[in-house]
Amino acid sequence: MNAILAIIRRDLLLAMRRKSEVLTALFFFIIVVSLFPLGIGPETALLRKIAPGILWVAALLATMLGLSRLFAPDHADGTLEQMVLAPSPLGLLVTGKIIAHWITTGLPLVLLAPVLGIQFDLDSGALGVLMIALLIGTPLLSLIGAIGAALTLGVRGGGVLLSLLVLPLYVPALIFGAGAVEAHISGLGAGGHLSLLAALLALAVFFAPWATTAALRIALE
Amino acid sequence: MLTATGLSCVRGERCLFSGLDLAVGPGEWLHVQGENGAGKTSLLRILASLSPPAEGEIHWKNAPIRTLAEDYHRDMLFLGHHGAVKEELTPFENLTLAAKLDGAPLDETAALKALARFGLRGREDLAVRFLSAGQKRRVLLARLAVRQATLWILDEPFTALDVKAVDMLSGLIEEHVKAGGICILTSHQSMPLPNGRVLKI
Amino acid sequence: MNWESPAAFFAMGGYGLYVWGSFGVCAVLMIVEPILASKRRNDILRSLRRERIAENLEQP
Amino acid sequence: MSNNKIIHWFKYASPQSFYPLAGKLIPWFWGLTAVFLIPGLWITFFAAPTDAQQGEGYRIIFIHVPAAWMSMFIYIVMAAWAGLGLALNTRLSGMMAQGLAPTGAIMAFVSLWTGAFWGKPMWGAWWVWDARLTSALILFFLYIGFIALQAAIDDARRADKAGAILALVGVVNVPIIYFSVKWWNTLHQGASVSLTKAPTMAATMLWGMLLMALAFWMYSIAVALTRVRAIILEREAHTEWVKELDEVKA
Repeated sequence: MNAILAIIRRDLLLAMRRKSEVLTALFFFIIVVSLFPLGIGPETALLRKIAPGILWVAALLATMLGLSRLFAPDHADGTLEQMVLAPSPLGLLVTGKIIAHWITTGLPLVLLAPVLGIQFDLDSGALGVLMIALLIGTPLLSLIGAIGAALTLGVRGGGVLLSLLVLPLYVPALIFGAGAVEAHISGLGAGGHLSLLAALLALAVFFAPWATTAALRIALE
Repeated sequence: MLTATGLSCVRGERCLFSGLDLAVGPGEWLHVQGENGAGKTSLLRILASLSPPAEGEIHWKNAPIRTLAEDYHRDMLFLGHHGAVKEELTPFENLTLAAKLDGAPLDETAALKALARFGLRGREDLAVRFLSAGQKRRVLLARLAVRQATLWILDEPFTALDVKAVDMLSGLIEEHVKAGGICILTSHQSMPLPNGRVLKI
Repeated sequence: MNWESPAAFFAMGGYGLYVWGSFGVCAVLMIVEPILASKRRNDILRSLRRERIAENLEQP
Repeated sequence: MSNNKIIHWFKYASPQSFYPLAGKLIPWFWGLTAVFLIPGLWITFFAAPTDAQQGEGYRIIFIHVPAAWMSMFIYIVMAAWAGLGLALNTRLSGMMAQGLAPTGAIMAFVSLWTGAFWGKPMWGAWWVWDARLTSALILFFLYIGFIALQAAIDDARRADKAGAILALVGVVNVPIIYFSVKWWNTLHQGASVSLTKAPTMAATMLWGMLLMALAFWMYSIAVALTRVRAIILEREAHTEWVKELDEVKA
């Protein structure tokens, strides 16, 4: 447990020291979302309908941006070797890194989303559902993304390959996440979608650190 | 006591070495020598359990390291080509965070003392990126001094060190070995340390 | 037998484009794939043979 | 007795003994492909009657459905080989997974292509966001990802292991993706006509589909074995046994 906290603290400290990386992903999210009304037109009924999908796709892409940097710096400076050789299980340390990644990329998206939702004329109920869906969904994105980041570590053309591997796996998160908001807007209730999203998160919490750990060991061999 | 029997290592299609045996006991140190590409680094990474050998088995205190896993990691300290030093963090942060990961938190005075010992006094709070290559390596040496591990596996520890730091490091290794520790290292320089055994691959 | 004439067979009751478009692409892929797979093996065999000849040349 | 069998199996798990075995098996699988394909095609085009609703266009499903089945089945087999390779560290498993992937990708592509060519006359659109079509598309992406990852890693053993993890992650995800797309589809009231719910599957049709599926299956084995033989040679190029092969000496 101490090891997890140490890793989280270290990664947050590092994120503070290179703020520009975190802010870039955040502004990317803001800009992509703001571009859609310009391309589609200001008709509020249409915007309200497409808002959940656009916010979620933008969140997927913003998460992808920082993903290739999840393990790469640690790999380059030898920290990853020390993590593998640490006396605590690698799975725990990896979980710590994933949590830190979520705090620096996922959590800001959750907090920003309602502000951007207002641009699309979503009402307060829908904004609340959007926030809850992102709160459950963005950790899922970080967990699945970590597997891809570990698999493409130090590989030729890793960044592009990473999106090819990870984006198809993001489909269920996208469907249930955006679906929750849509269901709420159309009056069906978001409960079903949210609980399925939570079930996926529970599955990923068990499975993803294991797969990531195995992939990291292979990358270091 | 670290023993290895019948180790072989394959990289790509090439077999780097095979049938390699070694045994290093407490109070001993081993100098691994060989030409470039002979597999010195590969051997050390295998001994550190970072990569599995193609054949053979490694035992630490009579138990195979495969099964020991974290227990082995606790007794062992590995320094690779890359220093595992974060450029954005200060020497002090690097040292204390590494100690926390090693499961042996360091109090402030001990950390500052270790840094001062390696001539980093006054640079504790400067990001490592502003330090020279030699000073970066000294941050590593400070880690070596505070980490409680019986077995040291050091890959080219003398690289980029000035004469003074080389003396400090050899002193550190000598101290460690005298206290019953084990050290396995590679180096291009002839070692300024007495009583070492040499393994040529 | 369903078909009165070869022309009727190829017309597929007006669905000719779709039926032959499907079967055609499927057939092409299934003919090309084994050819490529055995070409891959022949290529490596050829380079192995060349290596062998080169080795034998060195000896005398 | 049973002990003997185990030894026997492990013997064939080495590339050296599998290479000639595969060479002997390939012609047999091509033969079986022909045995199933010829009556299958005969039923497809001649024995199966014209469908009352879909006319002659429904004959596409005789290749569409087997291709879709094979694309899913091959992915599962690939993941099984991958898991075996991770667990037992056998060299052949990774080669098998690598040999199967392109065939699986082609099957997924054929099922997408024929799906589109069936959909155009039946639904009036080349592409419909139907649950099956969408998950077939994602399965195709997963195959491409697997092939791209293996191609990007130079070290063959690392490529095998990384591919194995990806295949295992994929095989867990395929059903999740399928059900999520299905759920999404019903929510949006998408296409209600299903490709396989062809009206009243007559016995001849079932036979035709079965024969075609068997033909596709045998074809996949034959091609994958051919590719595995090439992969074995590429990876073991500098071993003694490869140098002693008749093909190399000739």
